[in-house]
Amino acid sequence: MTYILIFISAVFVNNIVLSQFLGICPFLGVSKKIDTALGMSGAVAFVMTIATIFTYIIQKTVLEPFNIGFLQTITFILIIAALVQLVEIILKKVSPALYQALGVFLPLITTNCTILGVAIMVIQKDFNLLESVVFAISTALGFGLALVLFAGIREQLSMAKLPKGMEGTPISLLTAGLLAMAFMGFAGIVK
Amino acid sequence: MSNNSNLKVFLNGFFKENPTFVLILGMCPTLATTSSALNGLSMGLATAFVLLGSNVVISLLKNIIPDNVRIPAYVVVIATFVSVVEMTMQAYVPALYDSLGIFIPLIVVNCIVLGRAEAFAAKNTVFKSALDGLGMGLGFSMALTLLGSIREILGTGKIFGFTLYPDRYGMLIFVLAPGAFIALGYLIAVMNKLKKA
Amino acid sequence: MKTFRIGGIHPKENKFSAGKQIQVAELPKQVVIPLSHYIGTPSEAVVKKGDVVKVGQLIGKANGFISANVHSSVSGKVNKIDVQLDATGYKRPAVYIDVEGDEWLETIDRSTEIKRECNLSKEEIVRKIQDAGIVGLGGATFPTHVKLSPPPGKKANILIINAVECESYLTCDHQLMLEKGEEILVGTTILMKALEVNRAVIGIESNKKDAIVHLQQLAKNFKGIEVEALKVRYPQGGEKQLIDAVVRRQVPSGRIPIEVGAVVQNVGTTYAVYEAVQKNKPMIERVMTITGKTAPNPGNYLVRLGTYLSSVVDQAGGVPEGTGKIVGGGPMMGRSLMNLNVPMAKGSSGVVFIKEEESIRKPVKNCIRCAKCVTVCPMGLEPFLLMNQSERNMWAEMEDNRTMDCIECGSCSYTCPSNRPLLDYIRFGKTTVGGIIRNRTAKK
Amino acid sequence: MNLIVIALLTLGIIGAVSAIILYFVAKKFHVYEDPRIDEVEAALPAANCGGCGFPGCRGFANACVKADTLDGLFCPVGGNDTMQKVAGILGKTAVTAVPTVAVVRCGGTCDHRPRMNEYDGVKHCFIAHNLYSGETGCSWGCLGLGDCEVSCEFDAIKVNPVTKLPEVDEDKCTSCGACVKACPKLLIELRKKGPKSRRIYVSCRNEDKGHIAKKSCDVSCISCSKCEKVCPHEAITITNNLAFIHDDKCKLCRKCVEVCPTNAIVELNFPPRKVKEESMTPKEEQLVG
Amino acid sequence: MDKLIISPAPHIHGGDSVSKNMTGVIIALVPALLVGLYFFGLGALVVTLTAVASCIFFEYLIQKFMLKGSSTVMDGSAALTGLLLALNLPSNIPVWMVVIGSLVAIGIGKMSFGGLGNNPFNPALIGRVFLLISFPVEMTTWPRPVPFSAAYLDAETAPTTLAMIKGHFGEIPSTLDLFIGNMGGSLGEISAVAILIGLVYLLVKKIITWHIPVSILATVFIFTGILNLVNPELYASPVVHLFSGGLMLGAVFMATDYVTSPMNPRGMLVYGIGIGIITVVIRTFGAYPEGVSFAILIMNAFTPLINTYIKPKRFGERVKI
Amino acid sequence: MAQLESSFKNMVLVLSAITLFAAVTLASVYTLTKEPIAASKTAKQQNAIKEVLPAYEKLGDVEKIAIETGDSLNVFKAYDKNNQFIGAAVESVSHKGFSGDIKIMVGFDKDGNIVNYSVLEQKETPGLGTKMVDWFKTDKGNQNVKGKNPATNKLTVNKDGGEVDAITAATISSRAFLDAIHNAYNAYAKNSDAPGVDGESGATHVEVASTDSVNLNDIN
Ligand SMILES: Cc1cc2nc3c(=O)[nH]c(=O)nc-3n(C[C@H](O)[C@H](O)[C@H](O)COP(=O)(O)O)c2cc1C
Ligand SMILES: Cc1cc2nc3c(=O)[nH]c(=O)nc-3n(C[C@H](O)[C@H](O)[C@H](O)COP(=O)(O)O)c2cc1C
Ligand SMILES: Cc1cc2nc3c(=O)[nH]c(=O)nc-3n(C[C@H](O)[C@H](O)[C@H](O)COP(=O)(O)O)c2cc1C
Ligand SMILES: Cc1cc2nc3c(=O)[nH]c(=O)nc-3n(C[C@H](O)[C@H](O)[C@H](O)CO)c2cc1C
Ligand code: SF4
Ligand code: SF4
Ligand code: SF4
Ligand code: SF4
Ligand code: FES
Repeated sequence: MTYILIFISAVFVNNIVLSQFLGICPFLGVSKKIDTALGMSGAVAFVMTIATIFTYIIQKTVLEPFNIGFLQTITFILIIAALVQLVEIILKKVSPALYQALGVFLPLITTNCTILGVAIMVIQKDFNLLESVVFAISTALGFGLALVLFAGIREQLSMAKLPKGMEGTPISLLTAGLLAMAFMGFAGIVK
Repeated sequence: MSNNSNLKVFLNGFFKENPTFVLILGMCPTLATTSSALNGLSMGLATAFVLLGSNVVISLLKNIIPDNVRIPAYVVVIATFVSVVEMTMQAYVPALYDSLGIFIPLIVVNCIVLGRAEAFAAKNTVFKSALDGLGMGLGFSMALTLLGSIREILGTGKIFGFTLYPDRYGMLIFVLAPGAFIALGYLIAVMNKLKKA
Repeated sequence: MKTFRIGGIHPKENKFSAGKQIQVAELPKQVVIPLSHYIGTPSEAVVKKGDVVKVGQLIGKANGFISANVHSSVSGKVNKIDVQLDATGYKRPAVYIDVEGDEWLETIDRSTEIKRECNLSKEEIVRKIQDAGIVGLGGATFPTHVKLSPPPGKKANILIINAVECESYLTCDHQLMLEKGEEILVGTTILMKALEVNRAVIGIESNKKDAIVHLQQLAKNFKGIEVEALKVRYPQGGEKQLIDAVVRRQVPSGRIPIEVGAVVQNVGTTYAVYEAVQKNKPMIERVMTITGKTAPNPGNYLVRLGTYLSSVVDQAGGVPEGTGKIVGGGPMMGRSLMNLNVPMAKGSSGVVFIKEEESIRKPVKNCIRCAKCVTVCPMGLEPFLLMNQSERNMWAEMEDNRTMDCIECGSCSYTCPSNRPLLDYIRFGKTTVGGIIRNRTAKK
Repeated sequence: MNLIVIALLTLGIIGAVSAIILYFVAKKFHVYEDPRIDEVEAALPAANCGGCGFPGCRGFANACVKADTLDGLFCPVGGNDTMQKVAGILGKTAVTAVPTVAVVRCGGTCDHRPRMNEYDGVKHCFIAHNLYSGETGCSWGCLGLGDCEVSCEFDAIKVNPVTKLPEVDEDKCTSCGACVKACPKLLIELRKKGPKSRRIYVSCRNEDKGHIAKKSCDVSCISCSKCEKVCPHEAITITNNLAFIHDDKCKLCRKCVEVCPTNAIVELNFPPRKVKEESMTPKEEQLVG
Repeated sequence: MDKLIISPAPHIHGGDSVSKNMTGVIIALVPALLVGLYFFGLGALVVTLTAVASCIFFEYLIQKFMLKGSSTVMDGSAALTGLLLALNLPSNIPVWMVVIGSLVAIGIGKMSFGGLGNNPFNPALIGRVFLLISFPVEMTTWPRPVPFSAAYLDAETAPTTLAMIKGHFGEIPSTLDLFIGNMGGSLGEISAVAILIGLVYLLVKKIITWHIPVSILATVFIFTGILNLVNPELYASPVVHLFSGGLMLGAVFMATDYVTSPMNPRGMLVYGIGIGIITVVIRTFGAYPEGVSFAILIMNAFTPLINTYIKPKRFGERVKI
Repeated sequence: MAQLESSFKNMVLVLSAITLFAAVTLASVYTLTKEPIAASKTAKQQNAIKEVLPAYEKLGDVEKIAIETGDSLNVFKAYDKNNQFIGAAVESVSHKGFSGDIKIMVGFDKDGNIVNYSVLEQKETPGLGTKMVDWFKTDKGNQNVKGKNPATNKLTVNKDGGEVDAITAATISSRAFLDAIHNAYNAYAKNSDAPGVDGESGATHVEVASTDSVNLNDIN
């Protein structure tokens, strides 16, 4: 049950983009087409899950026992950066097809605050490892959901003639705002 | 270098390359921490501090850092400054620290910081980098304060806590997530218009 | 009552010339007989300037598989072989003949007596049809003998006679059925024989009650021919729709009717087949409707090929005042004519005068995404999307969205509350995508 | 102090471990990509117009790097300068191309070509062209609905609302050829820009016989062959009732312009001539002035 | 006419127009509006007039000064948005809030995206949800229905049926009252029968097809039916769910908005089922007693995806060769 | 000075140097801020205790009292100079908030009347649920809970038949707040020093824990 609640909460109620305000840059940047949005979501899900596992283990085995919680930020970001690079290098060689699909997004992910954000959040929320993994995957799904919905809307908007000045970022933000407003309807389903 | 060009470097961050309105970077803290003018300002200043510090240190070190380890080195420097800010705030302004929450550690991944390190500090003198960091940081703070003020006024009828009109006329949504997006969207639209005019 | 299962509209029928006796148009002074057809390669002229020809004499020989013979519709002297501007303003090869008298080839049986018996073999029938230069009169002018020779491995099991005439205004097929009912049924039997099928269905929309009753009466004497009354719905005359309506089979995307075992022929074509096989008469004349809300004298006329439309129109009372547009064919699918100085061709089924105020398109507005175009599209396409993609040159996407399936029926443009020129853009896309596909297959 | 040591160790170990792993993984999984592609791409104008025949500038860069010589590879937008740069990067020699510019071969303004019908469909040359020959009697001439204008990425070709004919802005035209492909009437041609931008061409594509052509448009080529005869350089040929001036042979002597009875031959950017001034057509005046 | 007109086929047009559709919907809304006026009197009148007038006014203003295109004020869509917004508000809401709601609906919800036909979300619902989130108090106190009442701001308030279900208090009105509309609620949502009359009109006039309303209502009925079977104490009966709150109004008039709903029957069914499920989830598990508005907005967001991935039934699809 | 070459030695050296610098900085800042951070954390608690109790001389041991919800609450008992029990502050929690837990500090006098409360932690909607910070101390309508006794007053929202006005419409937060008050009272009623108070189910499991890290009496 807890896992289901974590899932619902992360995907709908406390959607990482629409209510937690994390990962806005890729949300605005990589959402012009549904296909790219799917690719980005996949890449994020992949990296987020792995990164959460690694950082969780480091936190529990190193930072906490040695009482050096103040190194959290710096160690986490190092691990994430190294991990992203690792994934990129390996993917390029092992599965060029997947690299073609995800490759362009990987460098973007290092500076995507969702990864670090989730890594820190699972510690703050006192999750155990399994809960953390479920949380990471659900969060990535929530990110993907928001991104793909948004990309659909933007693809449709690309057929429309927008007012001057609204094109680009403003209309994206506005749409995101209305999407966030719609998602507020889920409030209270999971506390 | 003339003073004029130093001034230009400083002002760049305010207008021509404002990180929020023009470069559209660091959107997450921009949206998340601007539920009031004060929060926006504090977040802006915290980021500005990190920017200033990392710009200075990186431009100091730029010649001794080999190219291949550039990014990791920068990240370590930035993360250090972020942690310093984090602990300091926790110690001396705990209330503020609570309300900015997770976004303080996330300054690390704010694209502006690394972006300026790469694009400016790695190529310029310490003094100029300091100016750039300060300009960018203050530009960012300005944007955040502006957005925070708008949201606070529309949402609660207050600005920096001073009541402008009774808060039952305030539109709560502006304090919440959707309002953040909507307000920033229109703010950027207006900025675009002003820039063209 | 049966009808097709996807989409469709019901425009106002406006059949002003319904029930008007077919009048024989006057012989013109000169005819210009086009050598080209809507589909396929132009025929090759086999006469030259100065030659004297009789009615029914071969003047153009089929050139290639999808092409048809052309015969002189008058007797007289060949004036020249030259180009002629057709209804679109482009030049097509044509034979100009100055009319002298009305002398027919002796082989043609001109009696009105109905000849029911036909003892020819399948091959002989098809040969006769081919020699007579018969093409489909339903609009596409596709050579009929080609349709009667299914590709190897394919076999028809039903013949459907297209007597739907779903276009508003037009009545030529209707009137033909009333006046030549029995001949049409004989023609049907001949076609059945040619196709070796034992079932034929004549599909008629229920707004032609008299024709349905008349043919049903006559059909009792013919084996295997049924008359099916269909709900009035445009574009029921489209052959894919008609097959769906009559036998509930849907021709898949990119295929032709024979692949579901059906062959569709227009009633006019059937009558022409009768005349060709039983009376040795090649295709030299056809019935056409002259009509319009303001037309002084709406009616159906039997016209020789190559007659200038202006001369037929003059016999029907001339171009009415306040005409903004003249349409050759029905108002949904026909072409607007640049002027009336064009010769009548095998596919000309009518001339419709449109009033000035109805001929100007209303201003185009934003698409309100009402999906009415999707609802009415008989092919299950998304016209609004195809138009958007065509406007933005998104050819690959258009192909994925099956733009090539569009039968250009115009239901979408007709329906759109925002007056969007959907079909204009879809046609543009079809042409371009068609070119891309052709290039691709050519490369392979 | 103790704290510092632990901190140092932690960071150090994490750093070292990730560095070592990365180092070896990078070694093992190395994939080579020619860095010159990026360099060449950076040197290109990034118009992504496809004028070079490749999908986008990167496609062209890729082709340049892969090709043995730069023969046949040319970026019309960047022109010779860009190609020199590319050649420099790759250590190859670039072929210089003669600069060309788009010309519209139709002179049938509203005055010269009476309209006979009114078109009420989508304002789109291709759509109109598929439907019928045009509003005027000339089925070869410009439809004036501006497909060329839309196709031009550089804002270089515009339909003049008065004459309803497109006009090319020579300074903006990069000779990318997009408009050539766009025009369903095949009216646009990329011609040698010529010395001082001087050009002479037959501004007509009507292949009808002379009398028919003349009927539909005053300034049509009626294939009288006067120009062909007068040309001392054999630069003019007549095929299908239409004269054509070959820009590789034309020496810009302007003799043909003088003899053309319908003023179908247009000269551009020449100093005004005194003798024939009065008989100039409005279009010429506009172009010369 | 001296020159014949040339244009591509077809040469005739069915005569349907944007304004015909919009006025059609407005006419279909008249019964619901009349019931609202009957039960809520003056308040309903003030709110409706304000909303309609300010929507038209804002559309005109924005069109004229910011968009500069041909005016679309007269096509009736702005008036319809205003009317629907009003029907979704409590009749005792202050006028200035109605004006803000209209500004949001037209300004943010519609014109910022380029006007009629381009908005991804239903403008009237954007206006309503904006108000709901901004002014939860005013938006969730409804006046008690009193025939021919003249009270406006100081009307006696009554809880809605859904609030009763959620809070487990009060006596749920009889099915007849629910059907006729004798209960608390927004001014246009109370009477199921009036809305159903509107639905019949829309269907007869072919302004909408049955797919969306029927799929929504059926889904809600089935879903709440199952819940009710599982635990009748905790979950109200499906009939009550069907007739209470904004479900009817939403399913018939708001979910069917052309611009923001899928464009083929299969897509419409998916969309309708989605709305039904989300509505019930929010109603039974969420913080809000009513979920139709949110459900429609959320499915509006799914509409482009539905349109991309769910295609109409193509001709020839079922035959395989 | 030219940039250092990317040799393996340089890379390792520079990175190590930077890491050293980072570690030193962080560790020193940590040492410097450690105390203020801890102090600010307890200061919050101490201030809250002080705010919600009448003037007292010293605090007794902290009792951790388990209540029916499964939480165990901290009860801070206060004494006057005569070592007389004058009341207790309870750190209470409710899990029924609109978004997340609500933590409050409630002070009771020796008779079980609410002296005051202070909201320690809440994530309710700004402008709505957050109003609870002051709402239930404000003299307006029936919203003030100060001076009321949960044993004698019906401290639920009036929508649920109680006597407290909810933060208008936002009943979720109000209910949660009152829930926290009840929890606090239950814990208070079970505290060892609560004379004359009939705890609802009688004192059950009482566990006395001594405060180890900070001396609570310091606040005076
Ligand atoms: C939209 C559309 C409508 C048509 N309507 C008719 C019609 O009413 N009557 C008819 O005979 N053919 C009509 N046709 C032509 C038929 O599709 C088909 O070509 C014809 O029935 C074949 O017979 P034919 O070869 O004898 O002409 C229509 C075609 C289309 C695409
Ligand atoms: C390219 C092409 C090839 C065709 N090939 C055949 C064929 O092999 N056999 C046949 O019976 N009909 C063939 N048809 C005829 C069509 O099925 C159809 O009858 C004709 O296009 C007229 O129909 P319409 O008026 O509905 O367009 C062909 C049509 C086209 C356009
Ligand atoms: C954006 C938003 C935030 C809300 N936050 C709170 C909150 O913090 N506390 C609360 O009690 N209710 C909150 N609500 C709930 C409503 O104000 C309202 O109380 C609820 O819809 C039902 O009211 P009821 O409790 O009277 O049934 C919120 C509603 C919205 C729209
Ligand atoms: C059947 C139908 C339903 C409509 N429903 C709404 C609606 O719920 N809200 C609204 O603002 N406009 C509605 N409109 C009007 C119009 O479509 C709407 O304003 C557009 O979304 C604006 O672009 C509706 C129109 C029709 C034809
Ligand atoms: S013209 Fe084509 S797209 Fe339009 S309704 Fe007919 S078949 Fe469908
Ligand atoms: S009918 Fe017209 S308005 Fe409706 S969806 Fe199709 S194109 Fe759009
Ligand atoms: S005028 Fe034609 S050739 Fe010249 S730049 Fe424009 S599109 Fe290219
Ligand atoms: S030159 Fe060609 S493309 Fe340009 S307007 Fe004329 S016809 Fe159209
Ligand atoms: S700041 Fe969060 S993704 Fe860029």
